[in-house]
Amino acid sequence: MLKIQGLTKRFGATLALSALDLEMEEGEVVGVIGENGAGKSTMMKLLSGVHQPTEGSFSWMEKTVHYKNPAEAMNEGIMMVHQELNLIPTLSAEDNLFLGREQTTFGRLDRKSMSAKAEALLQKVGAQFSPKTLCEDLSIAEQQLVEIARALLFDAKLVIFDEPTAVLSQVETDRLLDLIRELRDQNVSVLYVSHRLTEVLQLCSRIVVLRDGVKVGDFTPEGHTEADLAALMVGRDLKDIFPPKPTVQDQVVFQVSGLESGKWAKDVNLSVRKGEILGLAGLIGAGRTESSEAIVALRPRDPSTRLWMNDTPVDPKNYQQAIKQGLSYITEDRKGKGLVTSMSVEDNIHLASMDRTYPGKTKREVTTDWINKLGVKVADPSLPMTSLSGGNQQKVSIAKWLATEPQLLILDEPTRGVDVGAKAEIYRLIADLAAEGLACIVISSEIPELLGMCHRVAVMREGRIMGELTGDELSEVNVMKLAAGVTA
Amino acid sequence: GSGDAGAGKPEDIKKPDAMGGTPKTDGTKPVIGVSIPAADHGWTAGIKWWAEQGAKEFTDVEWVIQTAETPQKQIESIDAMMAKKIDGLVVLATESAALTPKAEELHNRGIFIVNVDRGFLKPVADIFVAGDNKLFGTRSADYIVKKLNGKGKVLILRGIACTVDTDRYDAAMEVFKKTPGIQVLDSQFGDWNRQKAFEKMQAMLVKHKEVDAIWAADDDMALGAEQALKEAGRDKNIFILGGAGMKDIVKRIMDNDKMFPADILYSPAMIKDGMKAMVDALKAKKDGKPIDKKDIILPVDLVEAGNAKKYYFPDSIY
Amino acid sequence: MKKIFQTYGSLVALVILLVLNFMFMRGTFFGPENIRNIVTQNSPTGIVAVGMTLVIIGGGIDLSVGSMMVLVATLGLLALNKTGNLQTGTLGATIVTICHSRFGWSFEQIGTFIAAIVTVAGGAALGLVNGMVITSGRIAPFIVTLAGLISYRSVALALAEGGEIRSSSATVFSKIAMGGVPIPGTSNGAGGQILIYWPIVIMIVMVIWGSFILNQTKFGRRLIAVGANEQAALYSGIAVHKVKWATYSFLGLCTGIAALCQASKFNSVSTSGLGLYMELDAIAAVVIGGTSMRGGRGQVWSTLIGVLILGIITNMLVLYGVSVYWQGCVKGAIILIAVLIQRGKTE
Amino acid sequence: MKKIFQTYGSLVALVILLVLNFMFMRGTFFGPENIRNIVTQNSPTGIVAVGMTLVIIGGGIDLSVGSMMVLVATLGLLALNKTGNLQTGTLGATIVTICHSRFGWSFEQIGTFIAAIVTVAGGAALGLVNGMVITSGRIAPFIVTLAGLISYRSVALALAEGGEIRSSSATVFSKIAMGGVPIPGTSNGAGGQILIYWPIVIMIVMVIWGSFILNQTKFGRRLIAVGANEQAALYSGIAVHKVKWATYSFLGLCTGIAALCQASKFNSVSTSGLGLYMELDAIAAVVIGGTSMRGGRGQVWSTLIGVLILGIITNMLVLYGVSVYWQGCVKGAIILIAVLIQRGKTE
Ligand SMILES: Nc1ncnc2c1ncn2[C@@H]1O[C@H](COP(=O)(O)OP(=O)(O)OP(=O)(O)O)[C@@H](O)[C@H]1O
Ligand SMILES: Nc1ncnc2c1ncn2[C@@H]1O[C@H](COP(=O)(O)OP(=O)(O)OP(=O)(O)O)[C@@H](O)[C@H]1O
Ligand SMILES: [Mg+2]
Ligand SMILES: [Mg+2]
Repeated sequence: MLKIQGLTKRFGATLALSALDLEMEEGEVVGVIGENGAGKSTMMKLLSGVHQPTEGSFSWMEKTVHYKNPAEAMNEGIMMVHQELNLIPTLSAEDNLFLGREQTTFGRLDRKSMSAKAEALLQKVGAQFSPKTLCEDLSIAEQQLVEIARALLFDAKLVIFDEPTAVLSQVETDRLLDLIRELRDQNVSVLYVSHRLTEVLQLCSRIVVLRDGVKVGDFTPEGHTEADLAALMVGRDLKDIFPPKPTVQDQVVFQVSGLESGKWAKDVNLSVRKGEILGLAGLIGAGRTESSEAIVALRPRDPSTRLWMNDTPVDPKNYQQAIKQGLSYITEDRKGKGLVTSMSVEDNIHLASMDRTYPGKTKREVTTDWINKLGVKVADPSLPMTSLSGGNQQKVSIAKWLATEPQLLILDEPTRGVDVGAKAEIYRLIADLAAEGLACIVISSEIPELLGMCHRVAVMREGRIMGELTGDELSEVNVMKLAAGVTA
Repeated sequence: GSGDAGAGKPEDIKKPDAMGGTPKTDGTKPVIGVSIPAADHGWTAGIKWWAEQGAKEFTDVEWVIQTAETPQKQIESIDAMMAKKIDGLVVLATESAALTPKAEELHNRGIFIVNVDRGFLKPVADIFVAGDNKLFGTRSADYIVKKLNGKGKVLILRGIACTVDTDRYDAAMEVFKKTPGIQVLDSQFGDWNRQKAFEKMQAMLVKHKEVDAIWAADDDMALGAEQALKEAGRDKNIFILGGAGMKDIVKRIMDNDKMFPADILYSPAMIKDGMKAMVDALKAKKDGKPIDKKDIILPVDLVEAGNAKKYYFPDSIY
Repeated sequence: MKKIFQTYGSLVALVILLVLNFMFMRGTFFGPENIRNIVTQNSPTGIVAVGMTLVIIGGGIDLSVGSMMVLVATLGLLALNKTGNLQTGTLGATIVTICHSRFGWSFEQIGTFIAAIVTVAGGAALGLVNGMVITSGRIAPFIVTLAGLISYRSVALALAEGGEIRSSSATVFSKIAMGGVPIPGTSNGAGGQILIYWPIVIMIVMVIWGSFILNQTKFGRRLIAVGANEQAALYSGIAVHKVKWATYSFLGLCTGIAALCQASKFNSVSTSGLGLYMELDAIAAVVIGGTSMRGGRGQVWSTLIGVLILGIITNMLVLYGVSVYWQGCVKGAIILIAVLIQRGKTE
Repeated sequence: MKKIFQTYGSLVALVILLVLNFMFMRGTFFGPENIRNIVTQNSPTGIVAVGMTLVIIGGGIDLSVGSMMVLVATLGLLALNKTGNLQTGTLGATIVTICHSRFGWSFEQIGTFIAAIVTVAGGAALGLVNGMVITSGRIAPFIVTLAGLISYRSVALALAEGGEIRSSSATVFSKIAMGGVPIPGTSNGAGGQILIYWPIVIMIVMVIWGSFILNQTKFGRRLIAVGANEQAALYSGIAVHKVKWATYSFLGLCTGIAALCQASKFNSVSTSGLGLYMELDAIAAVVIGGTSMRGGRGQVWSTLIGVLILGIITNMLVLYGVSVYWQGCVKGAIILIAVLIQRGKTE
């Protein structure tokens, strides 16, 4: 079906993909893994006509093809779900599904027939919302479901998924994996990119590993473990992914009681001690993001809400005040809200703490300190953020907030879209920070990482805290029960 | 242009029309619209000011004064005046051809029209207060030729390409071309604007080292030209002829300023003349006398030191 | 509630204006002729604003419409005036003569027809040029059309050698703007019925057409996509360039039609005055109608309301006798208030 | 190579223009007086464009600068003319009298001083108003400042009754624009040396100040962040509103300074003509300089080059004797070419 020969792509000086050879049969599901910046997305974008190869070529259905744009690839049955969301916020879910491939009768949109198809398809991927909802009113996860449905809309022969599950919770992920198996049974080929190695092992009939643009492995999953894959990706052995949990001190750093914010936070009570890592679990749409934003005054909260920092009542009116009082929040939307990608690494690190002065140190020295402390891999701090991989970008956002000298750090999905190697580093970093006395709240949709990292896990559902788990109670089953609202 | 032809049986102006206008019974004042170009440079600002003076002076009438940047806007404001049920219209057209169809429409409804300065293409005005921009051009060029004794180099500052400008410019050029000793070195648009005229004149002065006279299409630009001459240190042995009778210029003519030996009168007070004609017509009608519909020819006089005093209005804004 | 304001905000603003007029002006404002006049005067702006709505929804802007208008109107009138004067023996002359003798068309009719074609097609062509420079030069639309704003009028000036071009057609050409459908039961001053002039009819047709394009066709979906997120549109297999070409070209077409109406109404073209500030009026109308300058969101019908609001304001300022000096101030304030109302920012 | 073009593209365009002039015009163009003229004429635009650069980098735009200019200049001159005429016994009169007797300032000097303060502070205040309406009304800058464009001039017209305001100061006030630093070794026609007028000096100071703000201060970083990604700026704890207020206010300040230069130069203000189209010139200069209309990226010094390019074009059109009718066309084309060069799109 698909035969790739010597496919190479350069972006200026970067060699993103180097002489890749690969063959794929009908109905095969091939997993592609690799570190951030290994060239996975580049490879997929070449196949789907977004980029054109610098060298090499590939043939599709027995004929060599050179796609100039995505439209040409689509016409020949190659569909791609991109890593970044690519929906039109001002159009409804169903309009987005059919975008570029609208059905018309006599030049007029055939809404009825499109609606019917959209409804069926969205149900199939497990969407709970109406197809008429505007995409801007959907959560990130819901939007991802629309993206997935879009790839399934027409009879594609090859479907490329680039990290489709990064923003999905367990339930939705499982449903997607089932869908992909269904596709396989219909003889559709699938390329599947993910940082979640468990999924890859479960799903794929073959696994390809990329490192620095070069294929370093191509094998069937039998007899391989996650640790093997990780080692192969990173090029060295990863021992314990999770560092030992630091000791919690007595001092309660942060406390909130009766947090109310619209329909997204209802009577939320939380407290974190010095050196403690509190996990916040929940299904997608549980209101964890909104609660956090309400705490730091990025979103209005009800005046009845009461907050304490170190037993002193505080009431930040805006984010600037909250920051001064030692609160900080790292957003889940790194690209959209977290970083100014066109600015340099250095500027981004200082962006939230420009009022701070560092006697006896230059700005550049401070920057270098942070880069060393967090292990950001960047040649020159004056390079723009766009030249960094996802994991390194995340480290920069953490540095940005550490530079404000916070007492409480809220991390929203800190490992989303980050490769295993970088994940391990981020876990270690959070543990180190806690050990230094920082109070942390970690929001994550990956339950294992909460279990591995946190002293305590609070579970949210529909804007409420359903319960808190510590010690022996910390298990995937218990978290899921609370998150799903199973009371028994 | 001719303002009037056959349209003037007294019944015609026996108002009101089918716009549903109530006849003005005794005691209520007639409503008269005054439609003029927007004050986008000194002269048009002068028009506006004189219109207000007229409104203050002729109190027997309720005046509705409106300005407009473009023919389109002028028609809009005339239509709005119609909704206000005006009994007559004094109009100085932004562009005469463009306003002709609208004037014709009003005329057909029997609205009494006084057309000021720029004549319509069809005989639809009842009274025409005629300006003559071609004469403006001819007179000013004639003066320059005479003053230079038929020999010299001239720079030209035009306004914005529109009929007023082309009329003045073409007429002046005709005179200059007829005189072999006169050399027109260059001509540029100064947009009726002092700043723009200044900039264009600076550039022209760099290019042309010997200049004897400057012809400017109006006094605003003449002042811009003067500024450029001063800054270049070339304000000797040269004179500027502008036009329109701006008070500063007239004053300097009175004071025997070498830079401004003369000016061509084209006074914005003409709008007040038009309003007066309208008032007289209304009065005649009320008294049952025949209306004097003779066109008024506006003076396009040459202002010189000798007669300047007559044309000096220190209180005018222009 | 907020949603309603956002969707129908411009309508609310319009209704408030109308109610104000009803309370203070009654018959003077609401006379059929005054209403007709407001609509007629603003129909060229309306026609241009339909195209402008699509361009702005597509994430662009066009500052060149006013200058484009004067250029294509000039071309149209030159063609009209030429028709009677063609050198015998040339192809054009032959065609004209054939039309004349075979179909019994008068030279004036043929000229008017040719002028209409030249003006409208010229607009579409210039619009296409704008679109192509924007896409292939990858220059911001603001700059490309700013260059157009400066250039197009200059070409018109050069063609007309300054000043003004008058149409050589005595009656036929002006019928385009001055003919129309009579409204039953009304009477104008000159003994006939009040006409709904063709430009009004054309504007309504264009609004319906524009709305249809935007809401009922593939092209409309794609346009919204391009305006909201150009990259996503590209990834969805949309030929972004072509969508832009078509949109600017459509705006050019609208501009051409509006130019024809204007030239016909004045039976002449003033190269310095025609279309001046048209771009600002059209853009203001689009925004007052609630279309976002950021692209991806908007409606054509609400632009029509924006046009009417602007027209009514101008009319009101005259009716209420606001001093001409202060009119600009009042107008600016009302524009802001209208935009605020349509945002539903009533908290 | 491409990088160089992108960074220094505007400089390349400028050099090309200069070389062209050198080849064809030599002394005429390169005479110290012509160069000085070009720079002087464009210094008000340059001063405004410095502020406009910051506003555009911050993701905004301001169409109101031309009208704001005429308004604050009018206010300044009114204040100047009033100073001599104050009613005795009022506070103002007392202060003026004290300054007069204690410091030996002439009434003319005091008036000039007051006029300068009023004009510049007025500009900053109006800019702040723009900024506050934009942020608290959450209305697109294009619309808010369009309303300003319409309103501000209207207020000036009303204050001056549509005409011109002449300064009552015979010599002192005009020194602001007509005084300056003599260039050694030159001579003007009147026997003195050619002066580098104060507006040129002020423009250079403003460019340096603007560059400093943009590149060397916290505020500059924040401004770039706001322009590049407003959400991210908000989520980084930047007080986005305040950044915008400061930026529009700074532009207002620049506009006030430019207004002062203009009013002083002509020792009068023509309310109908001053500042007309200033917004388009300033924006064009910013973009030709290579600052992106999308915000988050740009330089102040390259805007200065944009201003010079525009000024040189206008000057060249006269020197080369380009037909007056075609000048607009040539200017439009050169703007496009300059933008293309600075994009490095020479492939
Ligand atoms: N448009 C581009 N311009 C320049 N460099 C690019 C571009 N796209 C990708 N790169 C570079 O190419 C390399 C491979 O990037 P790619 O996006 O393919 O990585 P990836 O394997 O998908 O990583 P991730 O897991 O973070 O998604 C990286 O160094 C990246 O910075
Ligand atoms: N601007 C908004 N308008 C309407 N609904 C919103 C908006 N923002 C969020 N919501 C809704 O609020 C709920 C909670 O949002 P969100 O999905 O961010 O929660 P979360 O628990 O943070 O989930 P995640 O796992 O994605 O972090 C969802 O139902 C979402 O659709
Ligand atoms: Mg990727
Ligand atoms: Mg969330």
